[in-house]
Amino acid sequence: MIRDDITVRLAGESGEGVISGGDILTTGAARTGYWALTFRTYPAEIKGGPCMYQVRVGVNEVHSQGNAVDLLLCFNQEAFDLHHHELAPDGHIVCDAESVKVTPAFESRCSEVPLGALAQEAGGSRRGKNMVAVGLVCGLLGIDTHKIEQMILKRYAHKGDVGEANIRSLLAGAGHARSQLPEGVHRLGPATAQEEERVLLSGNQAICLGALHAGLTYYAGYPITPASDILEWLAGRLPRFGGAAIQTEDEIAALASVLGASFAGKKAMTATSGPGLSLMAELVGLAGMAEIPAVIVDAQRSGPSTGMPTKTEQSDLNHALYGGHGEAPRVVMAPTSVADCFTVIVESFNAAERYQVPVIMLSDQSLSHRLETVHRPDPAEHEVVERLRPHGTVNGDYNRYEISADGISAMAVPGGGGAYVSTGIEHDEAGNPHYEPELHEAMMAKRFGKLDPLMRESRISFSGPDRADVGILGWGSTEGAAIEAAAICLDQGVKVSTCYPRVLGPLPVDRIGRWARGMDRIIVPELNVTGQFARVVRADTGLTVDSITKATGLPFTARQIADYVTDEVRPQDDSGVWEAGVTGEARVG
Amino acid sequence: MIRDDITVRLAGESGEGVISGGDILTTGAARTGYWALTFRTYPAEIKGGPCMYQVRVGVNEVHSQGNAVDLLLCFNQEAFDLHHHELAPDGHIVCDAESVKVTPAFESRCSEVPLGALAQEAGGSRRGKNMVAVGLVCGLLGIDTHKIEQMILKRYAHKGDVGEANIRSLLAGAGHARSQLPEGVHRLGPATAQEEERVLLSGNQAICLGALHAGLTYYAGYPITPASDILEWLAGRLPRFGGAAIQTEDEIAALASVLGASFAGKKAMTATSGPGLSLMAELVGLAGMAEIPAVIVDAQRSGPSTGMPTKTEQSDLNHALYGGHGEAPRVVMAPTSVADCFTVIVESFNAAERYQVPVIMLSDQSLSHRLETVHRPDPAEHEVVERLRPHGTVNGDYNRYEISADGISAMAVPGGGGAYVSTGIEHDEAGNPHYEPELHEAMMAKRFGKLDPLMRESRISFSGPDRADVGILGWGSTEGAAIEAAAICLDQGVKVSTCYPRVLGPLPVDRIGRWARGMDRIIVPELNVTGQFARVVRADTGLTVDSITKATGLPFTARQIADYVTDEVRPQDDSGVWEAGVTGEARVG
Amino acid sequence: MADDLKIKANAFKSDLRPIWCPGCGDFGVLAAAYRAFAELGLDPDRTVIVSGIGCSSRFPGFVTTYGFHGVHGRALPTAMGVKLANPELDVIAVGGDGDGFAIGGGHFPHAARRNVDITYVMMNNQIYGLTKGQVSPTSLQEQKSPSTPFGNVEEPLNVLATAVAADCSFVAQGASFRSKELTELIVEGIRQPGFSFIDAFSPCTAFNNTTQEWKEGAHTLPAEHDATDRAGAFATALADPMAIGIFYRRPRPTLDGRVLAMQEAAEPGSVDELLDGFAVAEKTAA
Amino acid sequence: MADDLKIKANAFKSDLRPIWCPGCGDFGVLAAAYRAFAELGLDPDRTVIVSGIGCSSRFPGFVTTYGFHGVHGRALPTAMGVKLANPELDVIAVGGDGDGFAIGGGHFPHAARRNVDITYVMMNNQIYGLTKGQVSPTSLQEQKSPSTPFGNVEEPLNVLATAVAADCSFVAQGASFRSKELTELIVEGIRQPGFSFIDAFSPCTAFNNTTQEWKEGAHTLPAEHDATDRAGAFATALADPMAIGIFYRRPRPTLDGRVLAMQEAAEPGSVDELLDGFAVAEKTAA
Ligand SMILES: Cc1ncc(C[n+]2csc(CCOP(=O)(O)OP(=O)(O)O)c2C)c(N)n1
Ligand SMILES: Cc1ncc(C[n+]2csc(CCOP(=O)(O)OP(=O)(O)O)c2C)c(N)n1
Ligand code: SF4
Ligand code: SF4
Ligand SMILES: [Mg+2]
Ligand SMILES: [Mg+2]
Repeated sequence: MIRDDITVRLAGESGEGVISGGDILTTGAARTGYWALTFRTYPAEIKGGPCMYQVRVGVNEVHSQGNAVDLLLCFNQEAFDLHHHELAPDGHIVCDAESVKVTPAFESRCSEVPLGALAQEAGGSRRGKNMVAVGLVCGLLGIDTHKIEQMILKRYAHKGDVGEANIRSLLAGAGHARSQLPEGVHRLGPATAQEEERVLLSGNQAICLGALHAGLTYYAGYPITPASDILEWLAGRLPRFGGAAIQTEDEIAALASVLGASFAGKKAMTATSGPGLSLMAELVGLAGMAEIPAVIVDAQRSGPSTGMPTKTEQSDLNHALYGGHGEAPRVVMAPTSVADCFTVIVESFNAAERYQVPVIMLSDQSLSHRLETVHRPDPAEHEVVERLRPHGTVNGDYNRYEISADGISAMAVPGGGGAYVSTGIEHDEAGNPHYEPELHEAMMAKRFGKLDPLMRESRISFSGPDRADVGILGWGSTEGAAIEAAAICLDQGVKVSTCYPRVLGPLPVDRIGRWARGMDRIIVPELNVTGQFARVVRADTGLTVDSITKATGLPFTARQIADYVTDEVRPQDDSGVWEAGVTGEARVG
Repeated sequence: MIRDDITVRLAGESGEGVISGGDILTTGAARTGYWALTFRTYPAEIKGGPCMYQVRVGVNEVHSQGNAVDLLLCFNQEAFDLHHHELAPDGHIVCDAESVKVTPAFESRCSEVPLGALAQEAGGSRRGKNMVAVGLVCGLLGIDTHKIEQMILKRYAHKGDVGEANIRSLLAGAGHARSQLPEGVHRLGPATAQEEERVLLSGNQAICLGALHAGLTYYAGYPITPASDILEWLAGRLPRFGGAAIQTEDEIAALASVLGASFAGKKAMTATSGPGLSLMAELVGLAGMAEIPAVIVDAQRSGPSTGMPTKTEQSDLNHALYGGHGEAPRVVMAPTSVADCFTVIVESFNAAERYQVPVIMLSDQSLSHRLETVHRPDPAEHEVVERLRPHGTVNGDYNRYEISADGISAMAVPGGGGAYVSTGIEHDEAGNPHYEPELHEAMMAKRFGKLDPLMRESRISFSGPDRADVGILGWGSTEGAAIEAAAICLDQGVKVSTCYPRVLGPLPVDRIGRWARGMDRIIVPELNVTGQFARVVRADTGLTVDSITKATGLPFTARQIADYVTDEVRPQDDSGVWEAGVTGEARVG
Repeated sequence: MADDLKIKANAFKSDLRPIWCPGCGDFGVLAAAYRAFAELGLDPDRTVIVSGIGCSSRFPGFVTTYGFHGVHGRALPTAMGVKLANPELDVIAVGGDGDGFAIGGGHFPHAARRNVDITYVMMNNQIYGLTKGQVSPTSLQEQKSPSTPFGNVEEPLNVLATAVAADCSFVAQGASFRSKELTELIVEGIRQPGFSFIDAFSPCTAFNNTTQEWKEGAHTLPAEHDATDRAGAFATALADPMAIGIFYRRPRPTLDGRVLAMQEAAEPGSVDELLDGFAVAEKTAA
Repeated sequence: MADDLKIKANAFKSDLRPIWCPGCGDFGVLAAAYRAFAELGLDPDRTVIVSGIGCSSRFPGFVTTYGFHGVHGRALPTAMGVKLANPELDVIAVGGDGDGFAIGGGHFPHAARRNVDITYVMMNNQIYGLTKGQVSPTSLQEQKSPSTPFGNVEEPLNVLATAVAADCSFVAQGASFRSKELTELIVEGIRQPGFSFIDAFSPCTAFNNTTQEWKEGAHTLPAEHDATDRAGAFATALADPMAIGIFYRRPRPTLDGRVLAMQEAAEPGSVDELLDGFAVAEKTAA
């Protein structure tokens, strides 16, 4: 059957070339004009251990990692054992003939190919197994190998005839697939013409590029999975933008130095994951109190504590919104896709600079590390905001913390006149310590009130009809699966709409409330145990929502969300009345 | 007029003996058989600066600091300027004749007394001013000075005739009051007979005593206002209990060492204020994940950031409940009075040990530092719980993190057999790192599920009728003012009940819900800006509540709460219908 | 001090009255700083004083330059951020011994080995002043304090030895009550590119009044002391802990200088050009 | 190694297979630790190994003693809590150079000056192994790594010099590939009451494979080295950073010993008696 999109999974042992094979397949497919979106898991071992690389390849844009595996490539027995149960009912398995013994029930859907032997024969080395595998995939799906050959040549340009050997392995795989493998396996439709330029990016790369566009020149961070590559990528590029990326001794030093740099007039950022964000709690409060712009990216991973550091989760929302003693304003944002990472990081810098607050942007492991073909972002379309600076030269009477009508006070920068003391102690308009009750109340009102416009203006993406059976209200990386779930539900006669606010704190309650009026029932899917966003929605909007949580360390599939909607939420009669209640938690495996 | 209770305020410059005078007056009144409750503010200066000491003295128990000042003693002009507007309409001012110029409007309610001259004459030194002041208060209110004389003699036993001189100043003040001052000033009724023993304690002292009773033997902390005196007090006493109090290099080290000590089998605690609690976020998560009992006292102060460190606020609730990345179980408790500090710290240790979780106990500056006469706690009445240990000797097959029916697993202690690795990484029952999706979900369920009994059984105090016009649902140190507010409201025909759960996380939602059914309207008063507890209540119970917030750095008075009830909440007609809505925020000056 | 210098020094004095106790050593350090700033002709608009929390950390408020009064213990990384953001600024970090070597102690060796061009003046009173007198990492063993009623069980940290161990490029000791020397040390510290550390004895009259004792004990470092010898500086820090002067001095490339060089060596970049590197396909005609 | 000792050493080996890469130095340190524990006859039930986070911090899982695998950088204060809670336990802290001197660096000097009786074995690979190869505080200047593509701008921290500056009571250096010496150093460190620090070279074959270089550079500390001389130890730490042996050794009273003494000197207390001190009035007849 010719399909619009196909989910391929390569599985084997680290060191067998699974990851590089997956990367080549993904990039090759993308260069050939397909849309791609990847999904990986990581072994617990430092080196070695089982690994897998999944890529969903589509004729049109794809928004999630796919529901089940259409084509599974197993390099060894463990790979077969671990992954075969995720095969789609009409999926197919290709496994290494030399090492895998297939369970009888799967024999009919499985082809055995001597990967090593083919590689040896074609390329002169068994190590070319992964190229054979990529070739097999291309042959089965009908992906032209031309672009892949170019890539291989380029990659091994300086390595003698390694490139040529790899190409021979690739073509051997492709040829084998065409000549030896069953016809019944799904094929991809032809790649369509591209109306726009596309790029293949990871979420973290999109964050870096957006940050550079927004004007980032100071980055400080401490390595942590899955945020380390932000530090690493920027370390190589920031000097080219007159900036610097510093690896500090810990996350506290990272944020402290970011605040220092921002105070001194630079756009500054740090990135971390949960444990680092926990350590930053005190300084986030200082940024809120002293009104210092700062951007903090949190690539969430599975917690709590050290937890499962290579797995994904959306469980830092509570801390982002409420972490830290006392009450300090902050903005919390969440991008929903790789393309959105670019947009939201620019919006994060804009909010930080406009409102002079710390902005915490919540990505997660699956989003930060997945590769996705996206329309090439056009920087010119993303407006960049600068902080309010005092007009002209300042002398004498400058009030750094002036209680202005909109709560935003001009921020002088060293070297520009208007010397003042930035401080985390309660202060008067000039910045001098003061503890008068009325002053404290006025300053608290100023610091929170200045965010009001954001509450009204922040971006929300809606999909689906204004009146629907079910509204999916979500945040972050689940949007793709939610949109695809809506399509699945519609096929089954259930109308589903989605609403994804990009700013989670302060939440745009009025607009969410208006949208909610058109929904018969609202569900909030998220990757955690306690239903954090659902609680926020209940507290802030008073809406009654169902919380659907999943905390396995893996992202939702569209099918999981759709199943919940059709099984649990679908109206059983026409009364249109739903059972009210604030509970209604569900756990999705 | 003879009154049941009178609020006295001494105000002057630090160094003038205001604080020691206040202490003597409070202790003296308490020893004489009255009930006392104090309230202080602190100057911003390290030494010097204006200070004040307020004590409410009652014939019967008093629950809050008093609504307005009945008797104000001003040592200097600044004291008069700062405090006279807080005088009750029928209150009286005594001020130093030599230094204060009274505003005409207050002349009729003011007596001028040459404090320094009287002290010089009676005791031979103007420094005895504060004793004269104490004497004046006793004379005016009718407090017998006998016990105070004993105290003074004892305090200055080794200082030659300083004691005698001070007593002469005291008596000169008392005599002056009786002979020279107006008759119209309120007097206190006679002290009643005591049916029980009483002690005069601060909140922090009650916490220390309770902790010792609960079995504390390891304390670690880093100095911070208003928690430092817990470290200081325990440093002098713990060695007598076979324990130790260690001053660590920061709050992170404090909690890390507490977890180490608890792992090794001791009951362990740290105390801090907001900034320190922020820094502990990561380790609270470790304690939750590795299931290590620990008690963390947070004496809240006015935030955010350094904020107003000597002022009070209830603004760390969000962080206590939700601070830290990922989702780690914890228990959050709040005592409501000095006597309750003793009870709740014992309950905190009990919960920590029973459920093997970190417990955060939220006191605040006003509660931690106020002195209060309380019924002498009887340790025998406060049950002490020990953690579940493996039965007998353990060999081989010990599973530290066994998924038992109630989620509680026996905890082995070094030296007792059953060696295992305590870890913040996701783990199997034996404690070995494991990242399987199903295991993670099972362990998350275990760690949260084990707290279910606490949700059902935790203590709540109720006052007032089961059916009332208004229910006050509050937490922590506002209970005294709320109970007194209820009495004020009843005088005006509004029935008010109060509900104060001691455990705020997990919240006893069912019992609060049942109580709420009897209330026509519910208000949630708290000392912060964003209405933290009100949001928790909305999210967890679905109730519609009014949030009343105050964030001036000062505690509520009963009158402020009562005014809100009678002005804003009292039903205007008999329909019994209240406007629904989740907003309804109010700010009380 | 020349009258002219006095006027210039006065220009660094802000309107805020220090909240310190009478006799507090921090007054002396402040005065020396005013004079040093004047002597160096610092531009208040291009000078930033960064501090943590403590009595001594209130310092920035009393100076007319820019100030950053952050949180407890984080002055050094904050100051690094300021300096890297704008290397033309003169950046001075100040604070107490608790701020610097208890909660903030983890940042010190890294500021030193990075050699970021800031000057760090630590007002050492061997006590926590602001929180009313608990021992600090520099307090004496056996010292009694509210938190050590039976005497301090810990050995004090030798901050000079620690600084030399971290290869701090400038290590000096001054005293609030030896104003001229302290002024000179601050001048020298600021002048020297790289991370300069000045441990300034600054007695806390309220909770650890060592004024008399320290005045008697303090003395100028012998002229023959060789400040270029790291091992020798360490030995002196152990043997002569009350000496006033420059213990160690080793100018070397600064972090900000290295970063500037890196920026200058790099080709200017653009987001568009970086995006090119991720392009998977150009627009194709339909 | 005698057969008997081998059996005893094996008894410390847990069922968990180390997840380390082939050739990782940590295997050697682990093996030396097994032998040292056996030689000392440690009781697994009374021994606790505390670690932070990193490849090396996985160590406790591979030993049959009690273990505490905490969070990144906090092994030392955690170990202090364990030891003070039960001074009869043998407490060993382990971890990496990042864990110990980057995020955890603030705790080191205090553990040292308190002289809590624990032994700290730091597996120094001059790199962040677990996070895949970024520089650590001990990495060389100019070193290229994923986070320093233009070369490391920071000077490495000399951890031995730092330990001597903190007056650490036992400072030694060993190497994963010099097993006998490392075993002896661990034995000596555990034997000496007080805080013992052992810097163990332990190459990261995956991200900073210095195995060959270090094997060549490492050599035994000259016999004439005087480990009782603090200033001399410092000088040697600077001059001979690849030497294997005990650099410094100064036994002195331990924190746990002092605390025990304090407890013994104190009168036993009761809550009731303490409450008496707060009594304001006895029951009076009505
Ligand atoms: C995170 C945090 N912990 C504790 C405190 C309380 N605190 C304020 S200043 C200080 C120490 C003061 O000592 P030092 O740094 O030596 O300064 P000094 O007052 O002696 O000048 C402490 C513990 C705080 N503000 N923040
Ligand atoms: C608070 C926090 N920040 C960052 C990390 C990520 N992290 C884990 S281990 C590590 C450093 C590893 O280096 P090292 O301590 O030298 O140990 P090695 O792996 O080299 O043995 C880092 C940065 C973390 N787990 N927690
Ligand atoms: S408490 Fe000590 S350090 Fe603080 S201002 Fe007073 S004298 Fe100075
Ligand atoms: S990454 Fe390096 S330190 Fe970690 S296990 Fe592998 S070789 Fe050892
Ligand atoms: Mg100090
Ligand atoms: Mg390392």
